[in-house]
Amino acid sequence: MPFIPHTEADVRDMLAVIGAETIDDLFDEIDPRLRNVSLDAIPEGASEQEITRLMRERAGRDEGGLCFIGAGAYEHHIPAAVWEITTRGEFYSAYTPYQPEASQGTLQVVYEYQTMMCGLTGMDVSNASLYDGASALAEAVLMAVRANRKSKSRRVLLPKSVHPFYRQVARNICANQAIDFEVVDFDAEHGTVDRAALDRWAGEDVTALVIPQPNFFGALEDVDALTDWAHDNGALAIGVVNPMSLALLKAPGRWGGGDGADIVVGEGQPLGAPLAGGGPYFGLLCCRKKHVRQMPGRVVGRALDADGCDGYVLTLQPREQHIRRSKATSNICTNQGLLVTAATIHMSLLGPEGLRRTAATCAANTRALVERLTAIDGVSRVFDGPYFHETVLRLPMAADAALEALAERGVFGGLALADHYDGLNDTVLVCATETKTAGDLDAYAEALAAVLETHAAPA
Amino acid sequence: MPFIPHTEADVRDMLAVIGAETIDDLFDEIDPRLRNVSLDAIPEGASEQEITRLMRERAGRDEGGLCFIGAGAYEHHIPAAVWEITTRGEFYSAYTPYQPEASQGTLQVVYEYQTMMCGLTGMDVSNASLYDGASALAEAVLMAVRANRKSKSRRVLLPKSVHPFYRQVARNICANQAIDFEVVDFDAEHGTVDRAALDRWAGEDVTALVIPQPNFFGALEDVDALTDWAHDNGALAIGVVNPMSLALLKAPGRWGGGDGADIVVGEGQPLGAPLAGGGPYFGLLCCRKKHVRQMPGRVVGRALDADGCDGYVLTLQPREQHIRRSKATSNICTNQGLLVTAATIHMSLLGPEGLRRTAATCAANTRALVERLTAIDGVSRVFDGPYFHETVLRLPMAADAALEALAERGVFGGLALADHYDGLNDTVLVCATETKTAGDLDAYAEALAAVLETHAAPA
Amino acid sequence: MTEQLIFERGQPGRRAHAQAPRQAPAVDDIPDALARDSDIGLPEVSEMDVVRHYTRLSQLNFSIDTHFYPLGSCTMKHNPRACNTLASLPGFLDRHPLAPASHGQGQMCCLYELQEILTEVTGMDKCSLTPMAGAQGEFTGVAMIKAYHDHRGDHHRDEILVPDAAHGTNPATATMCGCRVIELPTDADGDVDIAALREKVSERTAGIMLTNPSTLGVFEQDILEIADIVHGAGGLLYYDGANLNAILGKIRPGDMGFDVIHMNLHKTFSTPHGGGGPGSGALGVGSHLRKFMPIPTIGRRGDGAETRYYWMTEADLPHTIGRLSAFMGNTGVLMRAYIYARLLGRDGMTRVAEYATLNSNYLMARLKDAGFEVAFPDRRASHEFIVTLKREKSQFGVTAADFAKRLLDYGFHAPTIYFPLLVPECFLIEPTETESRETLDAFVEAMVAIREEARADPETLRQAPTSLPARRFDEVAAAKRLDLAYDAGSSAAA
Amino acid sequence: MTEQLIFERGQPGRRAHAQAPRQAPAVDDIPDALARDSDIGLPEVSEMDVVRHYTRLSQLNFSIDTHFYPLGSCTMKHNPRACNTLASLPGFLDRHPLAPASHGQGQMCCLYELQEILTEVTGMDKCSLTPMAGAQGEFTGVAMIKAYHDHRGDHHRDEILVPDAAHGTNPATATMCGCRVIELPTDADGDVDIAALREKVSERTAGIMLTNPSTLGVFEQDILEIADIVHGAGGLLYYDGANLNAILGKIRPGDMGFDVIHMNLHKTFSTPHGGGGPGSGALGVGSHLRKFMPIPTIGRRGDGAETRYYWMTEADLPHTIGRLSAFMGNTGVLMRAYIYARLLGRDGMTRVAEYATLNSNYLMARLKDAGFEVAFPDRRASHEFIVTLKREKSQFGVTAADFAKRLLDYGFHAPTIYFPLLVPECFLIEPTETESRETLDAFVEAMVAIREEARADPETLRQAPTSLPARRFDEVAAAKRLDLAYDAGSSAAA
Repeated sequence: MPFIPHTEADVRDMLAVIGAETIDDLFDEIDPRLRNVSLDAIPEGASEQEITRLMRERAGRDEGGLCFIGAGAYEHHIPAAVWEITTRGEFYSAYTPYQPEASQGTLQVVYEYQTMMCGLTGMDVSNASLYDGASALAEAVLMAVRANRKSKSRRVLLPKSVHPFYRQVARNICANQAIDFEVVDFDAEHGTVDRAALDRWAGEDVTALVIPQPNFFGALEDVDALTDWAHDNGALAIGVVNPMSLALLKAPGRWGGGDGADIVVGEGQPLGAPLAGGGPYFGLLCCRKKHVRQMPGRVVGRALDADGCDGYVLTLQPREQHIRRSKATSNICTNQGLLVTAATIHMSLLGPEGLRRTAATCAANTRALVERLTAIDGVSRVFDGPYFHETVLRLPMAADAALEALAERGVFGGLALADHYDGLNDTVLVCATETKTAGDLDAYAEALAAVLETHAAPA
Repeated sequence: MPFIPHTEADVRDMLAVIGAETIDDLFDEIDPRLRNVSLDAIPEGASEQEITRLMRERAGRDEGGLCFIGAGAYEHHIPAAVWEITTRGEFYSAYTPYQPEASQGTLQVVYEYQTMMCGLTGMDVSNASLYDGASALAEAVLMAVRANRKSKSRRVLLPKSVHPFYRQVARNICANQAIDFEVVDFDAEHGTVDRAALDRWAGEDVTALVIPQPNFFGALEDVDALTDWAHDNGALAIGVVNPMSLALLKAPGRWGGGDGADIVVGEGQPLGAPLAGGGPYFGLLCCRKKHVRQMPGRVVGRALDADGCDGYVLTLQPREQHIRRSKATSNICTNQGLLVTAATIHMSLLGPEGLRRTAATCAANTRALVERLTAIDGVSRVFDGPYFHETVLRLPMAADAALEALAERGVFGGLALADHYDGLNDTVLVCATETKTAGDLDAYAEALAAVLETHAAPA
Repeated sequence: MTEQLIFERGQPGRRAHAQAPRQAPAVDDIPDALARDSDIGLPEVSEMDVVRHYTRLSQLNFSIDTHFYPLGSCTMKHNPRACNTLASLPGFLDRHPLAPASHGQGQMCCLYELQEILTEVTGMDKCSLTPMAGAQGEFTGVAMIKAYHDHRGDHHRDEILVPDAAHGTNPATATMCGCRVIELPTDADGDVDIAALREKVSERTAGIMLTNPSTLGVFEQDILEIADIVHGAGGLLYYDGANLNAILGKIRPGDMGFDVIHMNLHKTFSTPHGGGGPGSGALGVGSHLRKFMPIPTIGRRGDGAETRYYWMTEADLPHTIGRLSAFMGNTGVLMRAYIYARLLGRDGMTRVAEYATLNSNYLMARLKDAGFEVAFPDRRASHEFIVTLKREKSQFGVTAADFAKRLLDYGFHAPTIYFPLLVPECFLIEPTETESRETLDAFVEAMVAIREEARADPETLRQAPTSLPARRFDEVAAAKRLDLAYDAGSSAAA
Repeated sequence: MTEQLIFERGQPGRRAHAQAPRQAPAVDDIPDALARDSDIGLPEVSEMDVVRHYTRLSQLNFSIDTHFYPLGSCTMKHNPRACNTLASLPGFLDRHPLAPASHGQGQMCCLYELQEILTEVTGMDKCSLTPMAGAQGEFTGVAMIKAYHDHRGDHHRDEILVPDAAHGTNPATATMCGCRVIELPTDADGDVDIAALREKVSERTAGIMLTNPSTLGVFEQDILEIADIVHGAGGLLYYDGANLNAILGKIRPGDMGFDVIHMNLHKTFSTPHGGGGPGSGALGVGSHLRKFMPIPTIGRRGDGAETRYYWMTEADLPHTIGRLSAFMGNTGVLMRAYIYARLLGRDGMTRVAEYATLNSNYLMARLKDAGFEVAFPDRRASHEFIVTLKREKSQFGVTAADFAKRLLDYGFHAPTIYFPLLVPECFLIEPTETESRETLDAFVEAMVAIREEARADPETLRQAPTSLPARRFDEVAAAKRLDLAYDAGSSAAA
């Protein structure tokens, strides 16, 4: 009976207090037809020792490999302090701070997180996080529809240069909300939003324009022009950003000639979350102050206590589902609290200079990788133009086969784009973060050269 | 400048307050000949990311292998909670509880540890731990010499069945204390103290007799008879025990017909300390109440505070070196605080039933291993008689060569005894703790059979 | 004890030097117009500043690891440390979600087996692990119900029945799925009003959202009849797994007639609540809903040494409602749930329901004996139960909130208060199976002592808490004068 | 806030079920006479009981991670978390000390490199890592000095010179090594009295034990002369590394003329103090002492890809003073020191001395400016310095202990008090290099505020601390009525 403290004497005495004969009697209101359950497919309980050994074996199977995949999840150094502190029981095993007096630790962390997010994005307000970057985009779309009262069309322009999974998630979550998602193609040369395709919507009723920066291809969009276009056409500008890139790139709050983006979302994973096979990560969402009451998710605010001391509380709860029920701004009630804690500690450890160095090293490493790889015959960049820390390369063979051969040599060479984009056969999206050494870059180049040579050799 | 918080402005302002021009000026009292240091052999500082990668590579090199070595350090399951709590900053980064009001956490842990040790050993008093089992034996010998005022000989009988490293350490630490260590041989059949060899000292002035249980060979000594012998001859009985074994074996406080052993020491490692290449472990030391003021090391006692509330303080400090200086009971001033914390949590998680099951599983696994191995032609037990969880096997080839060949097959087959005992060529001390499955035991047996077959095969 | 903000600790130029690359390479190919032209608003502090600050902040929290936390409907039970330690092995943490499945078989095997375990313990046909929280699990379930009807051409079915005692997420989710919410009343025993249900089902009924036991702490006695009524009308039943801990291994939602369910793994499977997340809302479906499952779900090919796990995509599930997260949901949370499930095993799961129910009924009996009024005195408690303090309010002028705050001073986290809304001055109390009898007894003693304080000096309660890092907050003022981020320039707090 | 004993939480039969083998195999071949026949006196508690109890206990401590901890001579500086995390990688933790060296090259490489780093930074000829604490390092050093003389036939050299300001371990160690302690007086500047030294050296002098800077917080100015005098008399110099942090990378003991040294890695190399240990007392020796080094020390053979590390034993060091621990000293501590050394690197080490000294001199200057009396106002502070509160004692009737206890209420751990014994009402204050200027300033403010309290109401200090988990203890009574273990039977505390 793992984790159950009851002794036989406890059970006997407790049943006597209840006035029941057996524990099974406590279920006697339930239809007997429901009370005959077999769980044969579930293994017997194991000791922690047994499970430890099992999990170590399985983790060992998944170890190794130099990872050059990005595409929305990035390998970064995470200081040891981050998770040693984050998993302290007081953070790890607490719940939503419903009783603020007994939860100032969690609440202050979130307030600090919100402040850091505002600093990074240049926006006025941040929420306490959403599930991940993709679902945050969906929430941003719904929020934009609520916030843009002048627009009646519920039309959202979604460039193809946005992460394909994000576009799918946005559509799936908004599926029953009568949102009219319109695709905007990208420019074949630069891999950024095709201005002509966008201009087809000029003058129409557009609720929002989604602006990725960097975009899925790693390329830098002309965010000033896109933001201005949105505002000129009565649309809200929704930025989708990689927070790590913001150390080098213009803050969304300063995009365009006006007050910047209206809503900014992004994947928080680069800020302290391990890759971990896909999650948990967290979605960041910031906005301008005038939209704050349309913002989904939890928010923490500063408050005064009965002694007049500063402290922190959940605020703006009337927007939330436990009060507004079917009229809530969203059904979301959790945030990704533990990830926010990690991110806050992570950002504190990096500080502005650490973040800048990390981002610059990512950019420099990717440039160095691209240089090495494009020096190989038949390998070239697909798009020109500036990029942050990933870009698309064309290979002289099927990308899937090349990646498989690379993986056998211990190199995860990137993401093949053929499945996600027509016309991008034989291309891979590659990324080299600050975790890569010059030797790692060489290893990739050598492995790729060998793979291409083998492929080119007559059978 | 890792870990230094000073900004340039800080340095400037602080020097101004001091009235110095540069930091180097602060060293101006020091002879200039001493101030010109080159540290070329030390690498440049590395980032945490770089060191993380390096250490992971090195740790990876040392991974793997089924370990059947015991000989004083034992692989046991350590619950995850043990070190997650032990390494909490408040335990990890605190120091000796000189200010008890600000150290009740550490102090109460030690008091609980002392209580558990008294419970396990059946002794009256425990100290707060010593460095390790071997040095604890040295301290026990010195303590016995102080405590046994009737004996003038400073003669300590040290059976050969005590761990050879413990015997070396005791001699080395007591080297300048004029202790007369006398070796007592073991019985070739049973591997336990040879009663005839011991009786040579009967009637002589003997200060103390060391009694290992189980002894180095894993064999069980006749502790009742040995304890009585000691007391009959005016000697103190110093037990050297494996605390894990005490779940099954008679508590030293109950050895013999009188009041039991006088001093008990042992290696605490089996109680929550990872193998870790040799340490840190901790030495336990318990004694009868009448000897408490001769006990070396720190001790925690219950005390009342100004409000009359219970709490805990370091006590009996007048014995210690920071007060008694050259007349102290020992020069020891640290205990192994963090290991004691781990052990206390570990013992709490196991409880009496968990400790009993673990010890019984160790014993059963070793018996099962011995059965499998002695079923192989030419492999036999060297000693008969009862044992706890290790024993000595004779192989039909040189043990060193066999162990090397086993290691190549991923099995660490035990410790070869030839280097430590004349006449024990071709023997290995083997141990199978509760961490071993039936499959592991089979793997050892198969590997050994294969090794012996290869050896026996004509070249 | 309070702690200044991290921003108030910093100094321009201060750094945690070990935590960034030693050099900053020049990146000179980013056009000026796109480059950062404003401060990066992060604190400038040393590594020790950070460790000390967040360690101290953590100590300001109540948590399971430090306090009894009987927060009704939240299942605040022991989070075994092994789940965290083992889910954090480097082989698992380093795996990129888009790395080849051939190099992730260790983790995928765990996830597949978790799907199988959850399927068995809920009596469903198949499970998917992608939903990232309970609310997303609800969304997924209702979206699948919609997809099911749409697939059959029943496009007009857009009404979701929801009991008035339901969690707020239920109606909010129904709305997000484009459905109208039809509220169902509760009868005097705390069960759904069957007559009202019969009246409200129709050919527009898409389905019903239920949690059983309900938020009132009682098991819905007519569940089989409810299933018949809804199914008879062509609707489907959705099970909100919020209260699954009450029946784990003892009663199965699939056997009750539910077509789709979600499970809050952070409750029933003890993954950490983490100060508000991450959660995980794993999904179970009946065979008729299988083809609508979200992706990615893990499939298995082959057997024995040939076993291979793979990600099911649109190719495998052409009718899928699609992807709801960028990658594989909260994988690390799922790993913790898997480890927990393996530690419990078959028997352990059944015991969760048994001992959670034992603790709940014992605590209810003790409080009743001590003179507190419980909401449904003639019913068995499930894993939780409701005390109403309306008598204390009228007698002493103290509210449930006052009681709750005073409990904090006694070293207990407060139960859930003012929910469900149906019961006035309500405490929803969930002790969970991992608390000992002594802790429950101490809680009763505290409740009795506080009532005595309420009688003798009600101001003690109204002023509570007095022994915590903060006193009661003016939340109304905070919501009016929103201060959601620290402004180094304007703040006088420094 | 106090916490009952773990023994008071238990119930017979309660268990943490996941933490032991599921079955208890029968072991029937242990003779009855040797078998356990009494209770195993461990608590019987659940896993959650344990987690909650020890988590709460931890919160009762002050620590570096939570408080400024300027405990003189203890070097309470930041313990980087990476050192713990990386030293705890499974490959390192699982290694049996007697496993073949061929399967431990990763760890042995780290330890060898640590020997090399320590050798360079101390200016010695060779290092050994086996001593398990500072006191054992001292013992090793003096034992080697004895071995050196004995090896030369100088058996009569049995006197060890020790300054009167030395740590108590120095004379205690000398005694353990069979030497007589000859105490040396201190002059008015805090340096060793050279005239007295000249007088006391003789053909019986085995050596001198010094720490430099001394415990008085000043650098021994005549160190080269002292070395000449002692060497001239045929004695050797032993360096106590307690205060190495003051000179790390800046001045080297080897250059000062020391023949043998120990280093407290838990101080200078930031391995955890752990509530009192484990420490580590790594040893450095001059070439003439090399052959006496303790075992095991790590050696290296070959180069490049052929490099192999091995354990040096008696075979390699026939004159060794031998083995002082069962295995390889506190290996895990050494791994932490290695990681720390690599993070610092060459420049980082020098900066340790520089900024530790800067902080110390700054804090001394600020306290002096604030009107406190420092022991050696005309000397530079080393990494620590002494304030004497004798004036406050005579003016206000409050002691250094009262000041110290009141500092706890202000959220600062107290400095070392009443040591060294030479200075009355003494505070030995060591801020370390990792504290920020703001923290030092806050400490000065607290000192000033407390002095003001002493003036206005000295009872405030005498009653302190009042805000901690405990008030002041009656330690005299505790030492008289020894209660060193909980007795479930007789205690009324339950």
